[in-house]
Amino acid sequence: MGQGLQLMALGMGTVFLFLGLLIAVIGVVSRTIHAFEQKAVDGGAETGINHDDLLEVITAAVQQYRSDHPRHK
Amino acid sequence: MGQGLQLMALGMGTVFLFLGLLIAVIGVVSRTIHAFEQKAVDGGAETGINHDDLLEVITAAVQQYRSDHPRHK
Amino acid sequence: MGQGLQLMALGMGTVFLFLGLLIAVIGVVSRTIHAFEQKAVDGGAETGINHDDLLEVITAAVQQYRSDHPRHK
Amino acid sequence: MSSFTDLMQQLWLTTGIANCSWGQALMMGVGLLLLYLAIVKQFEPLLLVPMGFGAVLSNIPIAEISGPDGLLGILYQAGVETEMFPLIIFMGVGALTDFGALIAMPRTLMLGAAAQFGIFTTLIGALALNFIPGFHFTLANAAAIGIIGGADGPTAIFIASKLSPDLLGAIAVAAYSYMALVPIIQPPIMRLLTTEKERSTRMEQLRHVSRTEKIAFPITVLLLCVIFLPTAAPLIGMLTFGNLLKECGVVDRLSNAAQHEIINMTTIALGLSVGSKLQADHFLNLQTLGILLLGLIAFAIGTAAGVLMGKVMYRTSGGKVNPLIGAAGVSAVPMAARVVNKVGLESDHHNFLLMHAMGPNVAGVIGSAVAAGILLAVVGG
Amino acid sequence: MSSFTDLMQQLWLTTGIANCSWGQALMMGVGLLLLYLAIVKQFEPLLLVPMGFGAVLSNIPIAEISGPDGLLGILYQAGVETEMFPLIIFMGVGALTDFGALIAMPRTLMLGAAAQFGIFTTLIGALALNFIPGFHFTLANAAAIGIIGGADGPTAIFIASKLSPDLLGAIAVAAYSYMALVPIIQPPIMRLLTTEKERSTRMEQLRHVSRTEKIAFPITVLLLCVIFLPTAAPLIGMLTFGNLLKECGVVDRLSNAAQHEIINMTTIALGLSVGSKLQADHFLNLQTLGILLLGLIAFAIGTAAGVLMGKVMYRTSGGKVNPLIGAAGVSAVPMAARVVNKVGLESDHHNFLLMHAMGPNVAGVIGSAVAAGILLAVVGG
Amino acid sequence: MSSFTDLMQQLWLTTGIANCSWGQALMMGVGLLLLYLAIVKQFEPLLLVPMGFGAVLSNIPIAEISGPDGLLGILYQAGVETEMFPLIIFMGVGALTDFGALIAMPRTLMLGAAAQFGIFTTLIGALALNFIPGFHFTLANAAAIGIIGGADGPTAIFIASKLSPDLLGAIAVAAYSYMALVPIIQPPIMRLLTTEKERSTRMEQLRHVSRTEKIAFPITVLLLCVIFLPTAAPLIGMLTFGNLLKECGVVDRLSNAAQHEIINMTTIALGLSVGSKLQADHFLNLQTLGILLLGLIAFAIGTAAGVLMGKVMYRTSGGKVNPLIGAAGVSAVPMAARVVNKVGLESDHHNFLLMHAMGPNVAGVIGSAVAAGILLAVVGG
Ligand code: NA
Ligand code: NA
Ligand code: NA
Repeated sequence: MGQGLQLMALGMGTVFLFLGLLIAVIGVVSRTIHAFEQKAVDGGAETGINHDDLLEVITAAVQQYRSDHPRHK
Repeated sequence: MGQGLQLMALGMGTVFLFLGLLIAVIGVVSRTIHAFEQKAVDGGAETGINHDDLLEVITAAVQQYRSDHPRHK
Repeated sequence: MGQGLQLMALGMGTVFLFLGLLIAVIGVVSRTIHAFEQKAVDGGAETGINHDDLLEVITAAVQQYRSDHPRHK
Repeated sequence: MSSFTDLMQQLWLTTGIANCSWGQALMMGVGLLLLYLAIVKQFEPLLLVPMGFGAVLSNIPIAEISGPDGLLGILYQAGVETEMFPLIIFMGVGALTDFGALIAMPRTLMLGAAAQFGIFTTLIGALALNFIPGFHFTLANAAAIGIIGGADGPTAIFIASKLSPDLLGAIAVAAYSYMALVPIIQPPIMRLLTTEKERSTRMEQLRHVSRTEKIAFPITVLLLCVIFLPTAAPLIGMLTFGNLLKECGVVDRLSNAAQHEIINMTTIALGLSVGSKLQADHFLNLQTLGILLLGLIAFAIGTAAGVLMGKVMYRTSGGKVNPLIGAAGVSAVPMAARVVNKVGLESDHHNFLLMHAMGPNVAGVIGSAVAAGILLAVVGG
Repeated sequence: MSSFTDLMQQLWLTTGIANCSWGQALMMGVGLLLLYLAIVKQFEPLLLVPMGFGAVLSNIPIAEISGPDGLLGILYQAGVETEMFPLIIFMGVGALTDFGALIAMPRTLMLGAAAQFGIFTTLIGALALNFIPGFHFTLANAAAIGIIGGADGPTAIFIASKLSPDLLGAIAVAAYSYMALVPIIQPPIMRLLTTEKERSTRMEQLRHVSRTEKIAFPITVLLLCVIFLPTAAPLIGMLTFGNLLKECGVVDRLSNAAQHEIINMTTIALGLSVGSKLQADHFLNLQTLGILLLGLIAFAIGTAAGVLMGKVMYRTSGGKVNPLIGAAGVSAVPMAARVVNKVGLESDHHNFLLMHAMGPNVAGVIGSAVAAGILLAVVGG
Repeated sequence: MSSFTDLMQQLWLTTGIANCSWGQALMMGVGLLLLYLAIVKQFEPLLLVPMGFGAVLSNIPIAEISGPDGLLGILYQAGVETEMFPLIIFMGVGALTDFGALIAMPRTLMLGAAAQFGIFTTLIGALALNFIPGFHFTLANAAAIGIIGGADGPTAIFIASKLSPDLLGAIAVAAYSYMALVPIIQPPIMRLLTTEKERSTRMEQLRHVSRTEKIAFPITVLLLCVIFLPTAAPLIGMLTFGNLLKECGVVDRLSNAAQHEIINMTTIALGLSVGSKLQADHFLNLQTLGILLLGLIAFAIGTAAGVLMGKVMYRTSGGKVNPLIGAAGVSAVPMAARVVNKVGLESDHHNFLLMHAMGPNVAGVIGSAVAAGILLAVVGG
């Protein structure tokens, strides 16, 4: 019983500490991300990989392939 | 061989007994269910959980959510 | 090092041999298949199992079943 | 490793040419034959493709793919020796099976019972073979061979792995091969034992079966099994569990999993595992020939017994039961029911027996699980 | 085997009638009751159907399906003793959970923290029960029983299999049963502790949460867990892994697998495995009764603590937080959030709290994983 | 446990702060870096997300997630030590691969052969590194490192787990990282070794390949492997099995399972398992640096050898073969083929080489499996 009460004090304390800290960290992370995303929008973000290019290539390849293979439907 | 014949007698006997019993029990169960279902129809069955309520709630919640978030499409 | 060079000679040799042989065998197999398929087309191939029959049977069975069970939608 | 010549020799010693025995080559041929039957003739491809491929893999010299550390060996130990794979497949079969036709016409269970005659006749046949020098089938061997007559793959593998693991390869090959050959084996027997008039019998439409009845069915079967034949409980238990998942209507996620991913994955693993038992040194012997012969007899006798019981029901029902549907009692779901339908159409082009044959067909699955339970109870397991 | 009479006797000796104990019959009844609750009352059917069926299977005499060589016994050893199944389920839960509501309103984590009060009160309650003759719960037992108050099935099974494998059956039954009974247990407590005015509180709409925030969330939670509570890392690790698969947007194949086939297959296997712990000789005793009682208390106190913390937040926020959402802090996702929504609608027919209750609801999952980590750290594991 | 202070101390002693070594922190950073590359740069995310997350999990102090009783440790033992996971992935790869381009243009197999030069050069490089103090690579180590040059993840993991389990983590990281970096590593080498005129070569359209040819292909490859190189049979066997499931057309259920649920589940499990080998005490050493360097060389040399063989074919074919497609011979399916297409378009905006590059690309998979078989045959396995 005494053990149980100690465990409760320690346990609930840690749970509140841990989740309280998580609240704080989520807040910091969210603000950081918002600041970064705002900057990216302002400065004109670049996405690194250009998917449009890749898509274009594949589409063209498929078209050529199809035009090359008219007899197989 | 003798063993085999004994086994066949015992085995086929049990198979017929078991499946015969199953025929009887299926008959009893089916009649019971029909009687019960008939009574339910006659007496106006109640289903316990009202799914329409739940559906209505969720639909309304979704609608409110959508009307609250017009900018994210 | 010496071991490594021996292994490279043996390894690349075997890789080329194996894949070279595969080239030859694929060629033979492809020609055989083409010859066979050509003959099948010329001679009027028979497919063994008549799927149309099976399909017809099942369709008819489903139709009959449906016409027998009008009350259950 | 001292010189290049030594290296080459070492490589040569690991080639198939230097190591392949005639038996292995022959068994790879058997594997390719199974693949041919599965792919070109479409004989039970879901099991014969993995099994045939497994047969090829397990006979490759040096690679030891069926050895204790090889992939197929590991799968076999994990799934067949523990009997997990056939039981999981049975759960999937339960989740895929609609017992409605059987519930609507429970007396067709008698047809599923009669067809088990094939099991016990074959058991006696296996014991009789012992009179021929070279055969030494124990009672457990004979029971495992007999179960081929159940025409039910997972049941046969389950029983064989319990009673005769050494014969598992031959028994599985026989069971699946003859299940695939049902459209060839059954029709002549069906025509021989029935008259044109009997075969033309039209049957009444089946009554509607309510959802509650379908939910009650697996529980009923399981409880009867608990009370009278607990040794059949693993098989019957998983079959009815799968069926309950399907019918209860509240766990569609799980029912779908049982009907698709679980049964598909297990089918691949089971097929490869069983294939691993087709190793030349275990498979190529007189026993295997005997088993293949007995299996054929088992199917023929099971079919005949089912049809004869069908004739009895034809009489007792005053001509309301078409005796052909008795042939579906051997299981081999759904092939046997389709065969019944086809043979029935030969006599009357508008007589569709497919639905009526589904009753004895699924009854046959329960019937052979019951027979399996009896064998385990009496022969040991 | 000498004569036919002997054979019949041997068969008789393997029947259920000749072998079934009253305890086994009773436990099969319990299994059927669980199936009834799952199918007819739709109480947590995804777990109760396999678990109820597993309970029936494991109490079948002779068949030994839960024995070391039986299917359920093998599944239990492979997946529960190793803790694999609950961890894999947690991965699936992570892949199915949208933490957006929590990220938008992180202070609702306090509600998820408060609700863990149920865990520790129950732990004390279990120790207090030792004053009654017949109860001998160790600290590890008490901790495992307390975790029922976490209202989270996989966490309860994970902790029970580590700290009290003998009580696992009763703990799992209690955890899932009370989770299923949340719509009955919670509303009276919620109404008792709040005023009509509090329950009518409307909450502001949640802000939009960006994809980057959702990707950062699982990593943030994991790193905090690494720094402060590594003993919770298996649970938190798999939960956040699943969530990252879902949110990262580049591995949809894997995310789908975690949300469907993996969690479905594991749910079937886990349910059957847990059911295998409902064997009469392990389950039918005073301990189980105590556990069922304590579990009910745990849920009630967790709910109350959540609501009371909700009242605190109602005050400190100047009436912007509806205290009802505190009840969702016990987890029991998503049932508890739905209950909040329903009780809220009783006071104001246009007040939809579902979205706001999802925050504390998923916070409760993290909260009880943290509590589990503390118990493992202090009580041992 | 005597007092509250003791309790707090016990809890403190289980925190990450009190236990984390610098090495573990660093390796968690490496895990996060892999996640960053996978999610933001989209480098091989299907493997790098689970692997990066596994690296974080396995370096959490106290939790022992990679220990013999931890989830990742259990997955590693069950799936990597037994070589099941890479073989199952290979089955999935087979089921996902269309060998049509290769069958239409079988001579591109020579390009897949040439690219294996990277494997053997790297093997020599690893032995050469032994001249530097601190390196002690055995022949088996060197062979396992060399296989990175095969640019094929499952093959690399299969060989490393057989020949050098200690180096598996570094080898897998190198293999997958450089596969992800193929779009950066290959183009400069391709441009350096070819002329503008060569790169502008347009190739004839590929002929139609019939279904029968596609069914015959996996069986042909397997039989050649059986005859000449049985040590490669596990890899080639599962690859061709998967491909036969796909092409045979009669087992779509199984083919779909191999292409989706099986490969997805195994990818998650394999990624986590490999990540578990990135523990600080095994990974942070000079060997790992050497392996990362050698892996880069392996990819570069493989690419160069493929392109040079492409130039030979350009000559011998009278300018009908574009030498760029040789670069696809390293495998890294389908990334390398896309790179070929892109570099080709730089010289001629209407020259699409994607289809032609698929031939050598899948040839590279077979080529490195063959090379793996040779290493196992000669070095032992
Ligand atoms: Na049968
Ligand atoms: Na909770
Ligand atoms: Na390669």
